[in-house]
Amino acid sequence: MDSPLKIGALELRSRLIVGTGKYPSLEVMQRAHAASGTQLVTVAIRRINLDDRSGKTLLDYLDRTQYAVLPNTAGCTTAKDAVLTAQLARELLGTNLIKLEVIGDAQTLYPDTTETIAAASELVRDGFIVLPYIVDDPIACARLEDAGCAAVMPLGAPIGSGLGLCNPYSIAIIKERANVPVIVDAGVGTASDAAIAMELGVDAVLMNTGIALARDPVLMADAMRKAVEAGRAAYLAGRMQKRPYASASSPTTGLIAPAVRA
Amino acid sequence: MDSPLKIGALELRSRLIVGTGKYPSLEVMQRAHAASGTQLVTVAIRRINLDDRSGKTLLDYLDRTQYAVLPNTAGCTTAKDAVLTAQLARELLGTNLIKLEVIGDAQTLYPDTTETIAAASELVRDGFIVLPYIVDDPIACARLEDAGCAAVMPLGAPIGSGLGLCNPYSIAIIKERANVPVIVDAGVGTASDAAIAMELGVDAVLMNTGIALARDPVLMADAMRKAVEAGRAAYLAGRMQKRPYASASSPTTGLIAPAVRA
Amino acid sequence: MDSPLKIGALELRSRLIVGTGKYPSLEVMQRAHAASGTQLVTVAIRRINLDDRSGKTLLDYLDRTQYAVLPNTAGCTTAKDAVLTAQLARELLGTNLIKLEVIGDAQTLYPDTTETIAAASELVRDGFIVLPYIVDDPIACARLEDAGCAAVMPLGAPIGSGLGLCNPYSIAIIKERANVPVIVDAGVGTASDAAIAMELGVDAVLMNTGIALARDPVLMADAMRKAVEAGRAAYLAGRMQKRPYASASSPTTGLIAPAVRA
Amino acid sequence: MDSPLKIGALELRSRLIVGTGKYPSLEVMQRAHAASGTQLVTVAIRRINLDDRSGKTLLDYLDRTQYAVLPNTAGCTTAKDAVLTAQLARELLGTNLIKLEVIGDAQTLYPDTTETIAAASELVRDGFIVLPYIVDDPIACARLEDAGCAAVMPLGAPIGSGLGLCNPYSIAIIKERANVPVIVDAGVGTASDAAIAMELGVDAVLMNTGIALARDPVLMADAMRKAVEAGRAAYLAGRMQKRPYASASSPTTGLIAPAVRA
Amino acid sequence: MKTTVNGEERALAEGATVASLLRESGLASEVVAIAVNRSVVPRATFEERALAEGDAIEIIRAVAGG
Amino acid sequence: MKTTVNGEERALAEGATVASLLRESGLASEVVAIAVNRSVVPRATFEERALAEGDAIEIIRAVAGG
Amino acid sequence: MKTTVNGEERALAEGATVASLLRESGLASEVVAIAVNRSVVPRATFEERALAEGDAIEIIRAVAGG
Amino acid sequence: MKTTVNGEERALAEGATVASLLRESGLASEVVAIAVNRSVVPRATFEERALAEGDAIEIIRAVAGG
Repeated sequence: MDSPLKIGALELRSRLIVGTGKYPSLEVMQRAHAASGTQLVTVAIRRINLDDRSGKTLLDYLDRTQYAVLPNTAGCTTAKDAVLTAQLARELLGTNLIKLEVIGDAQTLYPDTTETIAAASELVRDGFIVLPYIVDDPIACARLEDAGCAAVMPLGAPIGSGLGLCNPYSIAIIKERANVPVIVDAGVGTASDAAIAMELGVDAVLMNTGIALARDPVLMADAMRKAVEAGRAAYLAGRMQKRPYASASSPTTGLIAPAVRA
Repeated sequence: MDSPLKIGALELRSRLIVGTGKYPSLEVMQRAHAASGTQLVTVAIRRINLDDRSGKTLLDYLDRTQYAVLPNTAGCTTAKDAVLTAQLARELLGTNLIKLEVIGDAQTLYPDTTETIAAASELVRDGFIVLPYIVDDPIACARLEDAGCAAVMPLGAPIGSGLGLCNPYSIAIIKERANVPVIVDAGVGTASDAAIAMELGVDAVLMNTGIALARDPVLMADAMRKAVEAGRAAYLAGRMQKRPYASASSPTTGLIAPAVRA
Repeated sequence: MDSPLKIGALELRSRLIVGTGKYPSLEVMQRAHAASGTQLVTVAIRRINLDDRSGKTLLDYLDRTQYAVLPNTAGCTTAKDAVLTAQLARELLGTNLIKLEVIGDAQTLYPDTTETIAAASELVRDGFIVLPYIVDDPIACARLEDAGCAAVMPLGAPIGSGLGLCNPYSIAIIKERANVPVIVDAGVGTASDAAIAMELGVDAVLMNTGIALARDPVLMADAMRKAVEAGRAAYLAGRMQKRPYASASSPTTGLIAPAVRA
Repeated sequence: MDSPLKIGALELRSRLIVGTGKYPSLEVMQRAHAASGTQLVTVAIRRINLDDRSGKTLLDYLDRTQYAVLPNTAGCTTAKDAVLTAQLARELLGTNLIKLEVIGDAQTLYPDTTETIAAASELVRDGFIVLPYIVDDPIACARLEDAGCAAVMPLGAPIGSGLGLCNPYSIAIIKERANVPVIVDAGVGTASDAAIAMELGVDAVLMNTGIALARDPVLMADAMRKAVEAGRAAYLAGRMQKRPYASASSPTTGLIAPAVRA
Repeated sequence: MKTTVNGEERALAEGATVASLLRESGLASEVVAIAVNRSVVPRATFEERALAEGDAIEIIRAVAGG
Repeated sequence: MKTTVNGEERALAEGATVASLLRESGLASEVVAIAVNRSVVPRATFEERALAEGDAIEIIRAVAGG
Repeated sequence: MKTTVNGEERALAEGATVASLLRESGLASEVVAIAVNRSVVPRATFEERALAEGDAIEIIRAVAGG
Repeated sequence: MKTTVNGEERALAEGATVASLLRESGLASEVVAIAVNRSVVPRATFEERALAEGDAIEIIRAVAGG
């Protein structure tokens, strides 16, 4: 039996972390969350619209007895803003978990390494359990670990691109060298992408668009759950060695007498 | 709900077909079969060893009420020998299912296309339900379909190599053009390989070494079951479009006021 | 110094074989041929249009003192038609070289293995030097070698697709096992595709669309010439071993004293 | 005709920058440099060994009328040490060119982004023409460009690994967004790796181990020269569009009458 | 007095508090978090936390995101 | 009389049948299939199927394979 | 007499030969190759090679191709 | 007086200069660069640049590297 993934006080049996964005409806989101088997979902923090009196809000669709909430600092471009956003999230949601995102560029949504490290240090000092989104750079990940982050979350590909793991090699190096959990964040577009990530030995996968923008998000959530479990099991089972040549699955002796060529 | 895979009279809910070779023991094989959820397992046909009075045989470890048996013609190098082996298998096992293998070369174990087509035609005439192992060649697959085969089974990579799908492109073309089920046979080394195959839309995956030679075959069988289900579900769910650029999962407006740069 | 490639009586210093189809104009083709450094160019055989009295023909743009001509049987779907087309080509062009193509399917243009082997045997008996276009199947290539072909020409990807080598692994196996020259035919879309093919050790590359449909065919022909030479040289030079880890290019000792951290 | 690559006062017609490390001998290095056609070679800066009175030194093997010298700060782990090393190099070699390397980790030799940016800013202020080695991160590259670097040099793979471009996608994004030359530094193991890099549109490739540790470094240097030229030409020529399906290179009409099937 | 709420000017009565602002905005205090001049105001102190001329007030909530 | 069983020479008594061969080989008929001179002998006919001088007999069973 | 040339019906005068057909078609013999009823006619024999009622004649040339 | 040269202790005569150190080390000034206490000494000033008790001297050259 696999051991649960520990992040701060959380003990997660599901190694799939999912978002709440871009779903056709909050009802579909709710069913997709159930199908995914996730225990941790991300939310964003935004100004309330004072003119909009719409009744139900996102939190009405999140059963917090079932799902822990992971607020993010998406959209922030400086350490200062990310820190304030995290503090507001903590006050709002009563959690010290934070998915730290400090974006360096609005088009690629790649993180700004220097600002992310600065924000991480300050948030750790302030008592947060920090899960930073970061480029797939072993050094940046090591610096974030040194800063006291509870995990590192290198990107597999740009947010929302669905390109899969563009560089499995760098993710493997990061995992090999990390002393905190490694969570692949962003890039997963289909089930095999998630399986490939888990087979590298990473501890979990975080995704949003890959599920939310599938033609059938609920079915894709089920696919992602199975893919994460499959990749994890394959990693633990220890795959066969690759061989450059064929090797028969059936005995090579005891064949019937060959027909005599005319 | 996915419809079952129909091959001849069989209706398979599991899209994973597994072998019986190379396991550390028949007991492990039996547990791996159970973990895989398979409903169809392959066996080979060989001369009995007249000097060996060993008690239990392979069939004692196959509950045929649970698993349909798919005999193969592994090791045959001519249509004639493959046909006789198939006829012996039918008499022995009381099934007209046959996994047709006519090997062209003992080192690569690639099939001989011409001999395979000749054997398939004769076996179809003789009332067999023929599942031929074949190279990943859309024309060879079309000829086998014309010959009346119940499915085509292009190789993903050499038997026992565990290299995964060396050419997903050719498998996709084969599936797109086939009017019979397409089963990827050989090459799967780990869970993501199976998921990738199923995401291409193929109807099933057949494997042996990938499970039998894993460090923990039973756990790998579980991984393969989940991976095949995950890949199938992802195919049915319809994956998101890949994007060359990032696309935010969180709203891009409503951010808090940025800190004033000192 | 590399030895020339021998095919029948030909001794080719250039390992790039190019087509004559799809160019914006025959003048551009002529300049592209010169830029490519090729010594062997393919032509097709078609019925003459009795109503068309256009003056210059393809052959007016091929200096046969500079380029040997390799007629093809493109479009043929049976051994019979391919054989007659080859015989007409020989009579027309005074060469016993033939690029044998027997197409199995008009959409994929994949070859029909069984018909190709049959045609090859007959053409060899009839005194032709046969260069067959074939699927990337080591067994089909071995059968064609047994039939007496002067080379085998496995496809890298479908004709005109520009997808590059979809399965470098199968090409490598074919080269490793062949006793005649191996020429990658079809699929090359850009220079690196040609370099990758040559680095596998194959003896030459045949291409048409990759040059003819480039925005600047003459410049691309130059690129292909260099890429084929580069790939060949790299193969002969013996590449470095890949390493999972970094290895410094500069000395790791003799560094200046590190700054004292404040 | 391609325009030369301008870096500071340099105008380079060759887009291949090579190192001086790891060669079997300085004589072989000298011949490899000539074969590579390079105009810019890197050297390292180290303490002189006071006990060693060996006669000839590296610089005796570099004809500086033919090759510009690019000193590096290899081995430095802090901005401070990199800056001092650069200043010593400038005094020694009379050049304000510097290949900035600030290593984050001795095993992966990945750069430390934060320290590299700090060192770059100081060196630019001090009048250097700074070419920083950096991770394949568009944001880090943008920050270095903002700091006034003359080019950015993202890694293709770890130094000395020969793994090729592990993430062509990130290199493409970096090139698309950069306003200074982009030079792929590290990772090239064979000719096609260099061609692939240049086809992405990058301005040059820097390599050392791929040439120095080839079985025949001089021949590999020739291969690399041709590969860089081939990739550049292919980029400028504009490759054909990839097609999912085949497209005939020969006319599809005017075929001879098909043989009548018996 | 003049203040800024979520980036827009807003005139508040003298003596306004965070709690009074929420009430007049029709917002339940448990679905929002508040920062005044970039420091977070604990929910427990909404009633007593007085607002002053020129205060920059942020009222945020949780929304769908990844 | 001389026969070949699974590729090895085997002398059988006159009047030997497939069934007698199996009995003397200690093989249960339901775990094997038989071909004589490359044609399959249906299990139902093992008793009556006589063997003759020079017959090439194959006795096969199912084994582990992929 | 009726013949087929490149798949189209063509009436030729009695005594027509491959050479006469080429002349009346305005084709130089060295730029084409000829098959009659699926066998190749050597160029050297174009003059003497008589054509007959019902002959299927193919006249081909080299064109651009890959 | 005590100094450190390339990390090793080295006793130098009073009045030693960078130039004298190079001479006694048998080094030609044009193949090296020098830093004293982490600041670079221009080659033109080697003669007049006096060394002092406790100076940390780096003498570097170019070597093969990538």
